[in-house]
Amino acid sequence: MSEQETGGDGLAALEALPGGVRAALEAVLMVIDQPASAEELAAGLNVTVAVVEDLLEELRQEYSGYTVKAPGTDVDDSQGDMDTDARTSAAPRGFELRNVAGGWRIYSRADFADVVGRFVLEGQTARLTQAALETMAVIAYRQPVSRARVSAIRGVNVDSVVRTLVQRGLIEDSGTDPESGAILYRTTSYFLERMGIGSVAELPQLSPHLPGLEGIEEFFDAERM
Amino acid sequence: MSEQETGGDGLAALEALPGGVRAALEAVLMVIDQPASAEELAAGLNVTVAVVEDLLEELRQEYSGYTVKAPGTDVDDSQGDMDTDARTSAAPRGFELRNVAGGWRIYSRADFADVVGRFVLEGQTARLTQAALETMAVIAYRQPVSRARVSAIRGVNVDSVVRTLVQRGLIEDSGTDPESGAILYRTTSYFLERMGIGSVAELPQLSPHLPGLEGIEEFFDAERM
Amino acid sequence: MAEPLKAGFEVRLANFTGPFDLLLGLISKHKMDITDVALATVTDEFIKYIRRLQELGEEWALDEASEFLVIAATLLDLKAARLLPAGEVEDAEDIALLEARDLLFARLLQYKAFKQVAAILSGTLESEARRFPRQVALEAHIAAMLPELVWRHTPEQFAALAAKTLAPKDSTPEEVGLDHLHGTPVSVKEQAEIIGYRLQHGQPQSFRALIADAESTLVVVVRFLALLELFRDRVVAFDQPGPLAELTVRWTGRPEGWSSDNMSDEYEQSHQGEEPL
Repeated sequence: MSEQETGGDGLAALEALPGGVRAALEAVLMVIDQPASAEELAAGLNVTVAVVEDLLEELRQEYSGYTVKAPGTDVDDSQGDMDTDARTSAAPRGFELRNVAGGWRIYSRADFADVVGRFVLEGQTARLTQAALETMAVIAYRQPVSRARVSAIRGVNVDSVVRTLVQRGLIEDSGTDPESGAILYRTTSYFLERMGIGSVAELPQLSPHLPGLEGIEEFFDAERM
Repeated sequence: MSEQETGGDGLAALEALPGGVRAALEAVLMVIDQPASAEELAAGLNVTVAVVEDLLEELRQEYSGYTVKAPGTDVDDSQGDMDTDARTSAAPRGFELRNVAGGWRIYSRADFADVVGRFVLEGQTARLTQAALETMAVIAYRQPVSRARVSAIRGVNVDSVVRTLVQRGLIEDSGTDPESGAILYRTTSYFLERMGIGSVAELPQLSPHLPGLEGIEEFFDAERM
Repeated sequence: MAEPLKAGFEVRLANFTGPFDLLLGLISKHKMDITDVALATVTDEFIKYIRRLQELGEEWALDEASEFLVIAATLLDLKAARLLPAGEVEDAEDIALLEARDLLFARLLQYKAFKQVAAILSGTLESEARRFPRQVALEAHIAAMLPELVWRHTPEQFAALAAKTLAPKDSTPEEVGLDHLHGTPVSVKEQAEIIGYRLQHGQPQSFRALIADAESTLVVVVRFLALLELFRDRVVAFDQPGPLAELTVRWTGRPEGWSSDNMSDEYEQSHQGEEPL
């Protein structure tokens, strides 16, 4: 964000190409195979983060069918919205640009899942079992956490379920507990991607489901280990 | 191609979705890795080949910056077109739709090869990571093998590492598993070349390193899914 | 019901993923509030269910079954308390029972909360799975820009790496910490001598004090075993005012007539020929 505050050089060079920086950004989005942050994209394009952020938002809206003014002139959004509805660009595209797990990435639009699924078997993952889901939930909300603690909460041994979740890339080893030496687990950015959220802070609150049990964690920690 | 010559049903169902068949086609094109023929696309979308061919041409032109009318649905287009020319659709997008060797796929626009290349090369090293090497080893000795099996053996998700190895030309797709439908991978001749051997049969036997592991495959299979 | 049951305990449980799940299932079947003390009414069914599992299972996985048994035992306690005439909370046993009940409720409520968020996560994962990320192979003209790969492995090195990678990993590395058991020999006799010396040459001591300098859990365990041995040899006595209260150990043997050589040496014998304990 800092050293290229002017962004002038990069902008000038890219603006000369048909479609300008905006199209260059689209081109980069076509080849990434994992979410890329605005900072990474800005560095690659040699423009400021602010420029990239504006363009990303503009593309996101455009793909979703909101009419957006052409390139640099992203200002009049309020006005643009007025006469937008009936025009060509008002139909959403078949894909969308989303900010997930700390980065931007192109996805096919959920509406077309059935059709797309016929072509893309890859990456389609089997559904998680109930046991895996519950284990996943405990780890997501208590991370970093040992298998022993997850077991204590679920009341059953979770070893094999944890192994499956690791293989699926949804959780990972995050070091060992200094006291017990037990391996601690946390969720991965792939988990965030699969959930469509930016960070674990965006997970739904647990507290509404836990009436009057605010102190329960400490209670169990003391009791269990 | 044949039994759905009318294309009526498929059209009706997809037209009900925002963006219609055109957006559905875009959705598919945006996420497929292997180029797809018009026939395959038509079968997947359940419309006629003629419809798909028209739409493909339309999208191709639109991505390249020619203003094209929206599909059949373009109600208020006459009105929209007035102030359209200077707009977004007149500038080429950062991606293009190309028909290569009988199949269609979306690529980043060649104009931006420099900036895209710079972005991709950022952080790339000439060496394989330990994770990539280990994955390579499993594939070399267990080929043809699916990613799920490699994951099971390595105990971690290997999706992105496998992609890197494919990109590096060390492994390749060798068809799908008849039972699971999963893609199977095998080593390439480039790998043999780098190893300095003539065929995979010349890979050193594992037995001296691994006494008594004949049953290991079954072990992992049984233990996993 | 009697399908081939191979994959483990959870399969036998059919729809339940654990004891709390079963308990919640029974509670909702009876349309009861979790916090209702009448939890005791589901006890019979819970026990019945476990018994059925036991009958079904060829090899009843102790590890996983134990949680069911703990909960069943707690439920039985609660039921027993309900059958007795209601009265004032009087002794430690009543309090322990109340604590057990609260603990069970707390764990049950906590589990219920996680079950609820798991359902939310499941819904999110499912709706998100309808979007497919673009993740395509690099276009040839871009891939051509990648630097030439550095590959220095000889076939032999590569094979060694493959062998290491393919070697079966211990499925539960977390529980395998046995190395230190074999690494540090700790003898019951030795520890008995240490304890015996301290007790003969000092005041009665608490167990806590006796293990204060133990460098590992293993030493604590072995000192405890040593105390049991000493107790059997009638040279020490224990004082403990109540369950889990401080345990005080005093020397009751004759002042000098004891040595660890006279100790019944069951431990040392049973471990002869093996690694030192």
